[in-house]
Amino acid sequence: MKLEGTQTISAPREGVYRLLSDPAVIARLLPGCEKLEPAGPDTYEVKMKLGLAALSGSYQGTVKLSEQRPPEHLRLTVTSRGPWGFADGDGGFTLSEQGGQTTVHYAGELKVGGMVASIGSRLLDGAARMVIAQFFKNLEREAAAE
Amino acid sequence: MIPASFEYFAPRSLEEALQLLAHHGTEAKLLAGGHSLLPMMKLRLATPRTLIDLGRIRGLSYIREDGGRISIGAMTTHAEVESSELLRRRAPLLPETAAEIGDVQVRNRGTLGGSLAHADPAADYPAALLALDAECVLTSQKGTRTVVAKDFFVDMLTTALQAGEILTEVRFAADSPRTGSAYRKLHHPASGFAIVGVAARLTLDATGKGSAVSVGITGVAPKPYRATGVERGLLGQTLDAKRIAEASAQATRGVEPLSDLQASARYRAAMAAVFTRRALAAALGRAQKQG
Amino acid sequence: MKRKEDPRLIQGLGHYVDDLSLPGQLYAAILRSPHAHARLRKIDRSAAERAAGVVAVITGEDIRGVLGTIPVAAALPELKVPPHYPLAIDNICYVGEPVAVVVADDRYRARDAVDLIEVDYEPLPAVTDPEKALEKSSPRVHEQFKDNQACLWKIEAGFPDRAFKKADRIVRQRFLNQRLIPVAMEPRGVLASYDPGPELLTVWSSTQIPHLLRTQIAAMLNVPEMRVRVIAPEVGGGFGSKLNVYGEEALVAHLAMKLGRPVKWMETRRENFLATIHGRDQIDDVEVAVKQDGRILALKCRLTADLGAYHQLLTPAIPTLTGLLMLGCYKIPAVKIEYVGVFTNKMATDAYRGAGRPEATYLIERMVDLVALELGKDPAEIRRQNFPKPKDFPYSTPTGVIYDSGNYEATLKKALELAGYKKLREEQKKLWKQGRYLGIGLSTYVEICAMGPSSAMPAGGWESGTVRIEPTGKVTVLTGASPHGQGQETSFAQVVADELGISPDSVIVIHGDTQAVPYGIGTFGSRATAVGGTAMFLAVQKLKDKLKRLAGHLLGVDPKRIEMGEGKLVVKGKPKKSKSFLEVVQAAYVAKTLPPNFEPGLEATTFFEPSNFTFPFGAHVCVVEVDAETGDVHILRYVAVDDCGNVINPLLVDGQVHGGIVQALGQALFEEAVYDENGQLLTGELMDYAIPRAWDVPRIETARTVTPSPVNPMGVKGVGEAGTIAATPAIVNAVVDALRPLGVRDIQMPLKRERLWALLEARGS
Amino acid sequence: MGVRISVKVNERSHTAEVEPRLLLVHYLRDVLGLTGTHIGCETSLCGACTVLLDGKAVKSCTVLAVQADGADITTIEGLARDGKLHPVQEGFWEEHGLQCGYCTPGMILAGAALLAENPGPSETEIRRAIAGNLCRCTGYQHIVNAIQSAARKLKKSGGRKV
Repeated sequence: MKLEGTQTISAPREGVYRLLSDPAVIARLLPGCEKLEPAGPDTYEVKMKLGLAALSGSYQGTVKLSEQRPPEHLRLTVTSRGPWGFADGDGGFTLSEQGGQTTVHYAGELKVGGMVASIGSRLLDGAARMVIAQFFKNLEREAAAE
Repeated sequence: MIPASFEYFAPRSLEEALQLLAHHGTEAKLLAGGHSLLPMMKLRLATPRTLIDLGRIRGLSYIREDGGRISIGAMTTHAEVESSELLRRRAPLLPETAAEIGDVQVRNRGTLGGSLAHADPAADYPAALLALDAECVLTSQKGTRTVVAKDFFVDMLTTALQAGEILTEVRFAADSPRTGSAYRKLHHPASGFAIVGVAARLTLDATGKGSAVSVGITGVAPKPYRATGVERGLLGQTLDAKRIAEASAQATRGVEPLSDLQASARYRAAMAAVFTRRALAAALGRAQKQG
Repeated sequence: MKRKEDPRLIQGLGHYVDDLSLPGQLYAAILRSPHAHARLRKIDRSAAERAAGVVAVITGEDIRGVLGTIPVAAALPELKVPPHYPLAIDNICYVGEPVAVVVADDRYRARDAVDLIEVDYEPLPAVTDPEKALEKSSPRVHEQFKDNQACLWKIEAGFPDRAFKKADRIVRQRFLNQRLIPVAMEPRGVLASYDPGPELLTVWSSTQIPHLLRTQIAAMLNVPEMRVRVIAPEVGGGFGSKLNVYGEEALVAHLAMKLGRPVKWMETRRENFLATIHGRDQIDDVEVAVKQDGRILALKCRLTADLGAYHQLLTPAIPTLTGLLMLGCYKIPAVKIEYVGVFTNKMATDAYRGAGRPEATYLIERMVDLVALELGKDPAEIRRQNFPKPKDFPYSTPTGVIYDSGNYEATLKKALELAGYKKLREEQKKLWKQGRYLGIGLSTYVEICAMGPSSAMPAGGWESGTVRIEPTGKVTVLTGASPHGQGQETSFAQVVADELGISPDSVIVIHGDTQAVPYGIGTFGSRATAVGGTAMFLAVQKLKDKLKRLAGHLLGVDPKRIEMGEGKLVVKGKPKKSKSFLEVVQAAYVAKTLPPNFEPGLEATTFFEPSNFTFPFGAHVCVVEVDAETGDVHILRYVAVDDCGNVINPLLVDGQVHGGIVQALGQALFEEAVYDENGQLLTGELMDYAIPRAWDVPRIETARTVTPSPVNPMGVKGVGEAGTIAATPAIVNAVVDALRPLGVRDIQMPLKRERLWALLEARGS
Repeated sequence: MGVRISVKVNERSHTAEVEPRLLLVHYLRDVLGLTGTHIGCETSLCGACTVLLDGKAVKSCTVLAVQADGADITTIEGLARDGKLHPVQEGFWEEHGLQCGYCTPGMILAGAALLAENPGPSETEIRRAIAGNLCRCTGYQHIVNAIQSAARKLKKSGGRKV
């Protein structure tokens, strides 16, 4: 499933970039992330609890940062697996600034497997949107708090 | 096919249920009819640690009218809504919608409150609740608060229910004279959920103009919504087929339709317009019949 | 006659596999891969082994060298056969492939422990598009093979290239026959028990082929076949999906032997979607050469079949049936078919109701309509013009089969009359003018039934039948056909009772137990009555001869003068001179006054080998209206005129036809197994995969013509698949016909609303 | 941790200690041995597990046994009374309303529940009423005929309570 979109954050680009590349912040951006620990260069192990009302589950996985070209581009690769299958996201973030605001363009792909893929397809579009919206909402909040 | 283990409570009173809910926090799920929750649990997409069964609490299942306001207890089944003489007379939109949910067996067990609290983006009831301008009564140990339907549905599978709250009742005004309503739905061929579901209610004034028009749409977006663009195009206007068709074109204004295997966003948008028109046309016919 | 099966089934007294329980029984649950293609790096089962109630956890390592591979019984040139283990050993090749089995003391705890197994997969690139899989750059499903081509099979006859040069027109079309999921209402299930005293392994399985299963799992388990008993109890539908040998059957049997306790496994619906065979999945690139007058001179087809990751029992053979039947009920003198089977990272395809023949009928019936469209002729006319005439039968086709008997024009005529074809066409013109989309679709089909002569069947094409008249005059019939819903307990009893002149209530039909019934082949390919029924019919004849001989002896007349009927054996022309049926039967057992050299007792077995397949045929007419706004298809009429030879029980035949048509309707309108490009099955439950419900289905109008088959003495042909074979193109032809004013010439199945809506919208409806 | 439940099934009372997650269908099949109720899916879509719970058709795979505490349940085994088949059972037999028989118990109970509420249903009403029960064999036509035939019989005999 392709994911692409643009979000505007009311903060300068350097700041947004710093947030997006800081593992401690990423842990707060990823919805449901409970734990994030280093596990190699630019790679982190994560524990997540993803909850959509009744549907909830614990995931473990990795977060990897790559293609880091401050302050304009970086790539985030998230893998996760749990009892209902796996969900792997991989996407590039491109940041541009205008009038003190940062536009974040993201483009990537989400691969899900197992139970989530075969029963969740009806809800997948909406769920992905929700997670992304949450991610950027958290980012906005972090930026505001800086 | 087998749910994971959980701790089970069957409180006998609402107070007891609220207490349990407060105590167990987010690890607990409420069990009403179980027709949203149990399938998810059997697939282990949901694995709540604690289940609080509301089925033993007396007094959560009722349909009554008081001074033009109708109130329905959260544990009222779809079948009870569907067959309620009171509702058929005073707010026929809701029974018409209930009749479109799932199948007979599902309607015999599924409840109004359970369905609303689950907030499936393709559930039928939310469209009707929006069109009825209903209020949801949320009860917690701190007391009750009411949330209008528009604010109750927050996002996909997400409602305004806060930790410790139980949806206990739904209220709305009974139809005033010269009111017509209809629910029209495009069924998902497998699950029966709404690919598009449109609930319309309109009231005509003495001159045949729309004095109140409301349209609730489900299935199209991550959460159900009021088609305000459509409503604005009809309010205060002399209603006829042509005007309804024009207004219905606004059915998805301001929303980004969902896309899945059965229906792309483009098709959903087009069907939202078609079914809005059909629902409104049927509602108009019914309102005129009363005139 | 009412069915003998029904009293138990309508009272909940039938026993399907999951209804059986044995003392000390354990339950198995299976962990399956969420990846379509991966290497198995490590499996940590320790937590599962420690879990409450768990008795054993096994993985591929435990069966390496212990259990044999899942068999494929199809001989094709250049067939590549990858080893297919009941549990994945090193590699995973499709989502749903079994990775580990947990055995516990109850099904809840077995299921719990599955979640505790940790598997480390190394995901590999997957390929799901068969055409991409044939490209050089494609990931290989099986590393040991140089490419993903599983097999190649060709037919060429009657100089097709020359015919194409002589053609006035060439009509081409690509058809996608989408992948389907059989969805028998009862999922698969296995219960196995080993008795170490007599060294007897008993396996209850929801199968269509108990005897073949016994032979195959004995081989997989490396135990002598006579130490294995397979029982097919009540089977809740098969549609080909249980015409197979599955890894779970061997695994559960193996576990029962290993653990010394009975083990049961029941498939969940999700597993049924992921890991029970799928059907169809062909791409057919077809071209036909036609003359201006409508005669079809030749057909060429390149058939690309997506076989999935492994072969199941008949996987690569199914498309060859498409090849054999591709010319349909038309006299097309030249043909060229090239079939390429392809491996992809999906579940295997295999025989699903019709097994290759629906695909053939679909493409030829769609093509004939396209020819009519191209030439501006009525599709009924093109059909008539190309039918072989009654005098042409038996008719040998260029694909090498001999149609036994037929009168195709008669069924078409009857169907058109019943439907009121002429009037419908007039109505259609009127509605088109009003912007409404009425369509009329025809399908004139022939199919290959009564599988079949052994020369054409991988494991023999005969069937066994035993008839035993008990000393009390009651009759036990044993049949190797193993029906599962088709009602042979009734129709066979009817035949035997008719032959013996007794009441059907006095006849019981036993099937599905390898210990009771002589070796048999099973129920599939509409063969139970024509082959299994014939075996039984011939066995009855042997007993009739014996009874007449004995009666003649008792009455002191030449046995040729004895007639049977109404519970008596009577001397011809002397109605008073008779012996009751029971008297003669008892005489055979008491054995005191037997003719010389007369073997006591009354039991006979026949193994019947048919000389040919049978070829039922018919004409279906479907009338639809397409909702111009939504693309919804409303079926207004459905008329089916079928000719399945002689009919034993009309109600049962109607039931088969109705069910078949509705399954075809499922394919035409709703059903589609969708895999994403990573090999995930997106339609993995009944929530997403629509099979027809009562309200999706029209009332079906049936009628028949009767052209007996010369292949067997009862003149029967078979009807189990006719509806499914015939109806898909009838419905699609109707919908395409409805949208003809928009210039539509083909629509890909399933005819989803959105697909039709897009056509309507694009052409400015 | 068990929960004590008491239910009446086919006129007989039962008491048992059950795990809260035990599904009603497993209680009926595995604990009481009433295997006439079948399981065909896990998403409440197929209806094979339909039973009557306090007279209403429900899918027993989507009800916890603990939810049925105190309830009166009828399964297919309890539909015939005093050795006499229920008219819907008779209808299925006479009209060839079944083939493999797997969906049949659920289908019959759905039909019986319909006729208890609506003794003279139209064909459309019948098809709507059994839309929650999937059958892969019959194409539904003979099932519809069976329910119609039962309705005619019931009308003649002046009705019968399920």
